[in-house]
Amino acid sequence: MRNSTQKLSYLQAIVEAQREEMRRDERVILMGEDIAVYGAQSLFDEFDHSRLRNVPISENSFTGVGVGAALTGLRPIVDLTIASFVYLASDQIINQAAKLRFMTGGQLKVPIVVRTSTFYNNRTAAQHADRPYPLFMNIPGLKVVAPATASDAKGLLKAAIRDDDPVIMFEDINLWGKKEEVPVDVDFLVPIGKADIKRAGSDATIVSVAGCLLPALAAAELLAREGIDVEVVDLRTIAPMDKETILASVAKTGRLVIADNSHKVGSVASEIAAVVSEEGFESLRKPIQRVATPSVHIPYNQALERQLYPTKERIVAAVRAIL
Amino acid sequence: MRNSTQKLSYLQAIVEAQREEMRRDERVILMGEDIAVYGAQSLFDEFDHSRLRNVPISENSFTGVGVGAALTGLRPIVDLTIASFVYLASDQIINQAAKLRFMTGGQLKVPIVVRTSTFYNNRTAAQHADRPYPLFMNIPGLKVVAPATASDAKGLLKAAIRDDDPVIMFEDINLWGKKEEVPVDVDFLVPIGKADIKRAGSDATIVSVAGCLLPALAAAELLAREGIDVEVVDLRTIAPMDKETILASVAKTGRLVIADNSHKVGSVASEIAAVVSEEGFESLRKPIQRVATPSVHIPYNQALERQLYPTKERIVAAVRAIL
Amino acid sequence: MSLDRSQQLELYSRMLRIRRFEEAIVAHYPVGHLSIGQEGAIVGACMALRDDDYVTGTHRSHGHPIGKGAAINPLMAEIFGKRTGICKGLGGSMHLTDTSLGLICESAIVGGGFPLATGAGLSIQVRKSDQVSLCFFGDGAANQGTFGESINMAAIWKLPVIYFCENNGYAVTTSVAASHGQPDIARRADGYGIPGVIVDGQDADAVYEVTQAAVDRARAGEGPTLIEAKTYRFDEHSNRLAIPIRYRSDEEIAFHRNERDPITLYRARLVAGGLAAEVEAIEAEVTCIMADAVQFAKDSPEPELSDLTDNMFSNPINFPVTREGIFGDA
Amino acid sequence: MSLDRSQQLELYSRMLRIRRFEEAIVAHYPVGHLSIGQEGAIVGACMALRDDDYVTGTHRSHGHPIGKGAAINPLMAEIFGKRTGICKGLGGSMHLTDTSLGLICESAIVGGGFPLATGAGLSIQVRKSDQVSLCFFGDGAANQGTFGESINMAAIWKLPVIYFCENNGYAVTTSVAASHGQPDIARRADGYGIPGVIVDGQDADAVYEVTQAAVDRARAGEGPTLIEAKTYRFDEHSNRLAIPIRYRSDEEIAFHRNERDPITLYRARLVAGGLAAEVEAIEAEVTCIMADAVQFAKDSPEPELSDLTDNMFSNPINFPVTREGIFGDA
Ligand SMILES: Cc1ncc(C[n+]2csc(CCOP(=O)(O)OP(=O)(O)O)c2C)c(N)n1
Ligand SMILES: Cc1ncc(C[n+]2csc(CCOP(=O)(O)OP(=O)(O)O)c2C)c(N)n1
Ligand SMILES: [Mg+2]
Ligand SMILES: [Mg+2]
Repeated sequence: MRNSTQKLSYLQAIVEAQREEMRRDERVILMGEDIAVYGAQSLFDEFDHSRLRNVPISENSFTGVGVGAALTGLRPIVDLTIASFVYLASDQIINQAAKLRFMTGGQLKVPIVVRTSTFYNNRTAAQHADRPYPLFMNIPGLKVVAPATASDAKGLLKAAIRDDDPVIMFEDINLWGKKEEVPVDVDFLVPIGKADIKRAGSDATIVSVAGCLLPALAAAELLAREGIDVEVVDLRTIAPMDKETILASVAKTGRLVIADNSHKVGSVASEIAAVVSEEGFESLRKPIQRVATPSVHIPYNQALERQLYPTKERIVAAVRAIL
Repeated sequence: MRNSTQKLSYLQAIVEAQREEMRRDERVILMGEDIAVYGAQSLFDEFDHSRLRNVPISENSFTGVGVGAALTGLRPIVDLTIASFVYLASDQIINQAAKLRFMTGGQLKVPIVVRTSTFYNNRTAAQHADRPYPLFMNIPGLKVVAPATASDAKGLLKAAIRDDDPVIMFEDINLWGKKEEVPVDVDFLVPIGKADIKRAGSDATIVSVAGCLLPALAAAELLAREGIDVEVVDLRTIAPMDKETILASVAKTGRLVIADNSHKVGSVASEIAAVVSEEGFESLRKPIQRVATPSVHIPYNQALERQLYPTKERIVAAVRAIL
Repeated sequence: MSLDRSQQLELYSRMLRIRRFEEAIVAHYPVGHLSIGQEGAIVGACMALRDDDYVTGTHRSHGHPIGKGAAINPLMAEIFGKRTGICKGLGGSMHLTDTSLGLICESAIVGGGFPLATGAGLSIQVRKSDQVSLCFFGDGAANQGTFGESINMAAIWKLPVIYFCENNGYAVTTSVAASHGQPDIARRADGYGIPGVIVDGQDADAVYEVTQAAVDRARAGEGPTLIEAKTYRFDEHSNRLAIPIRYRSDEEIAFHRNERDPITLYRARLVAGGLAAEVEAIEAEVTCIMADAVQFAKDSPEPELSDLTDNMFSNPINFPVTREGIFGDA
Repeated sequence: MSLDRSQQLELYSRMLRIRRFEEAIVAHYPVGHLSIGQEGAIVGACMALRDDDYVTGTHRSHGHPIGKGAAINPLMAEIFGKRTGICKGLGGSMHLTDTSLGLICESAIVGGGFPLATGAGLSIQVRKSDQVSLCFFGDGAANQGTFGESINMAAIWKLPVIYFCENNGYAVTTSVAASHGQPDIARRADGYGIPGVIVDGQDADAVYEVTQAAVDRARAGEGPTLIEAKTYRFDEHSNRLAIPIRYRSDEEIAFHRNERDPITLYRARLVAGGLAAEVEAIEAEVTCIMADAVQFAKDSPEPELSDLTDNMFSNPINFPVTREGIFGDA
């Protein structure tokens, strides 16, 4: 049992994480709009419906309701469904969830998890396709995770639910259907704050942020065929960032490409570049390369949209440019 | 008249900018909570009160009302007063103001100015003291300015009011009372998107973001006494950023310190560091140094608060570290 | 204050255009949220508006421009993501916005239209124009904070705004009963000191009449009105979202489709009024319009990368961000 | 459902503690927003609560913990920014939050408390506890979108929440008349299907009675109530904000100070009821408490930089961000 696995999609892994934690701890509740539509329908068969709340379309308030519940003995998971809606709730996330422990001199803890999915590459146009995780790394007091595999999604979500601080999890809708073997151990956790070397290598480092892992690994495969040995570091946690792992990789390779689906200016890639240009400068042999989404909004037209996010081709080109 | 000046405080310069543009163009209106309290009382004597709107405490909606008015023939200035309230309105700013032109295939323009003041160093504690300008640089379609002098405040605000795109202006409450000679020419504009070399130098570059100009200049003065000749580049516009001026300065000095009042992780300083590590890497002789606010919330206690923002001492130390 | 016969025929034509437009989408390019079943509410309201009156809409965006009388070809091309689309293929199914008819935003952010419509009302008042602004929104949207915030602002300033709820009983899978403290959205109006009116949304003439009264009130400077049209969505929430649960009964759907179709009901009224020939002519015409539109959309070119940068700013500065073009990778 | 004599004396004592606490602030450390004039509303409401009931408050935060019965020394030390403060000097004047008495947030973000109080109500319901949650808010806050959003959620789920408006007639310089479609906040309750009650906030007993009825209703599982206490702020909006305009008349202020002071009115009632000696004893005691508290605050140590990092996370990870400590500069 301990070491066995089960084939699950990314979304199923998320649902299983919720199921296991709801079984384990009756303080865990799930709130969101039409939660059955977003994968939770099977939970209704098992749990008291008082712990499964379909909420009205009131993002700032239902997120704040989650915060209030977290302050008073529950451990809510608030599903904000689509990440472009997170701005509506950002006041309660930033001004309340992130600050309340500090402002009360440590009297309170805020064990809330806010889930939200980046709905890009899906023909939903500019008001649905944002990838706004960079905004939250600037906010002290928040933990921000963005898994790129089903196992990481399960393990990070479980760790987030057990964590006593507010955690935002950015999911990637393009990965929802992707299946892999996922550990079944109910205590399988992925530590928040640890990046993961998904492929070891010595010639260059690619740090992939959130859903960029797949094109990053594909780029590494392509380059490997030419004998170029690339290390792929999956960031997994955006804040607090695992600088050690990134700096250690760059110390080894001297070359850094960062792949990030968010808009380039003010991206997570920018923060990583800043950290390395400050603390890893001496190891850098070539300019850092950010491969990100250009600073335009997301169009409805699918052919255009598809070109905007980092592809394996663009990542390969960026690595080549600094070899 | 053309070249004459008048002694004005930073806040007075803002009020004069509004007055001049309201005189010049009757489509300009001013909206905000208790606007008289925030400097606009003298405008009530001169203008039709229909153009001066005290609004209810409804940040997301009154900002959106400004957007709706901008779409239909007015040029609203929306005063969001304290920058920590900007999260409440960020949905209308990000999902509507920034996106509507693009989403309608260019049918609409959105000539709105959102003003807001960073209320830090003022004993107002964590829920009032944010400096959230970094969040908005990640949003395509927005222009973001942050003047550090009365003249720049006047000229940038006037340019913003005349600009057909949405502009957010971050003011600095700590500068509100600071007086200087300000041009009186009603067509005095400071171009959006141009950084300003406030002090030329050749040994190192300090890029100052928003209110960090004063400690940056003070640091340069201190270093000058030791014969160290520092260039101080005042960023002025956060987005779209004037990369040319920054890269040219670093090409000359080879050394870069960035001073930014925002929290360090995901700061404007991070973006500047990323740009230089990517496009100016070959000129860099030493690691980039970010001097910013650490990733803790702002405490009420004044002695503690004061230590958190970049000081001339910390900037001097950062420059020294890379000489 | 009733519609004359030619206006009634126009009303019928626009309802039918919405229906056939969406049937064409389902057949040729199945994206988006359909307004089928809600045509009476939409067009009844729009008939009370002038061309220069403003409208904001929702993710369920097809009906509003058609109801306002927009040309069909650019709307169809937009659905297909083409460069000849009303939004150049950048906006798409949730955002069919034809500004030449006063449409200023179809907001796919639920509740996002309240402030925009209110701002248009403010603009009208400051410019001393006699336009009005109408805000379409759903029952679900009424629970967004912008609802009360915006209506209150319109109330205190007596803005010429009509808040028009297409209450189709559900927000995705969530019923009004499960998400509203009490089921009548219009009853919230009193809390802001403005009139609230409930109307049968399947009776387009009735919708027209209450809307016209609200428009008259607004143009007279007497302020906003909240109208709630009780209507029904015949199809699923969206063509593209799989719904794993049953949240309304087959009987309920069948009842509305069979007994409460606003187009069937209106057609019967027109025919009873002796307009059978005119009705048939309209039906033939609408069929042609849609066939043409689908062909136009299919034949139209795709937008290009440069359209992205070209439509970002009215006044581009330091943009595109890189000399190399849009991406700026190495 | 009236208070007995000892409870009335406690009510009087708490009102007086608020008044004297704020007078001490003005004398010794003039920061913040004063509740002077509003004590009847605050304490009247709190008397209906148990120690384990939850309360959220506002930027005008001093009255709520004192009304709930909190120890004065840590509150005074917090005003002085000291480490012995209830929030270790990190929260300050707008955030006097004593969680040992169920206070969970004094939100200086206007309207920020609505969801938090509602969330506490949800928590009570899920945990099957018999606590209640009371949300203090101002007339200005009622225009924040969270007002309707949160009340609606409490209504549909029948949460044990009391939304208690301290309507002091103004939000900074903006009158209720200038900012509300109609002036009675309680009248908005009907839109969410819940009871709305207006009470004279200067009559502490009356406030107690309506609040107790709402608390009973909440504990019985019958859901939320909206209470509006009409009250008045005697002093300026904030000790620290210069107000360059006159927005209320001297006569109006004088009338409330002279005729409508909740403490004067309550004292007269107690004295008329034969409690003069008890009242005087309380007055003497409260004077001592405040003198002690000011001394305690003055004598207390300042917080240190390490208090900042120590209070950020329950479970710090990779934190502080730099090995060198908090700043991480070179
Ligand atoms: C702010 C926001 N939250 C959630 C959604 C997801 N969503 C899209 S449509 C919808 C239901 C809207 O219901 P209603 O307002 O009644 O309109 P209807 O779909 O019934 O026309 C939801 C929840 C969204 N688009 N925007
Ligand atoms: C979200 C937000 N907007 C604006 C402010 C600035 N502000 C502080 S108190 C206040 C007035 C609040 O009025 P009311 O709710 O009536 O409370 P009162 O001050 O009268 O007690 C305002 C506008 C704020 N703190 N938060
Ligand atoms: Mg609906
Ligand atoms: Mg008030």
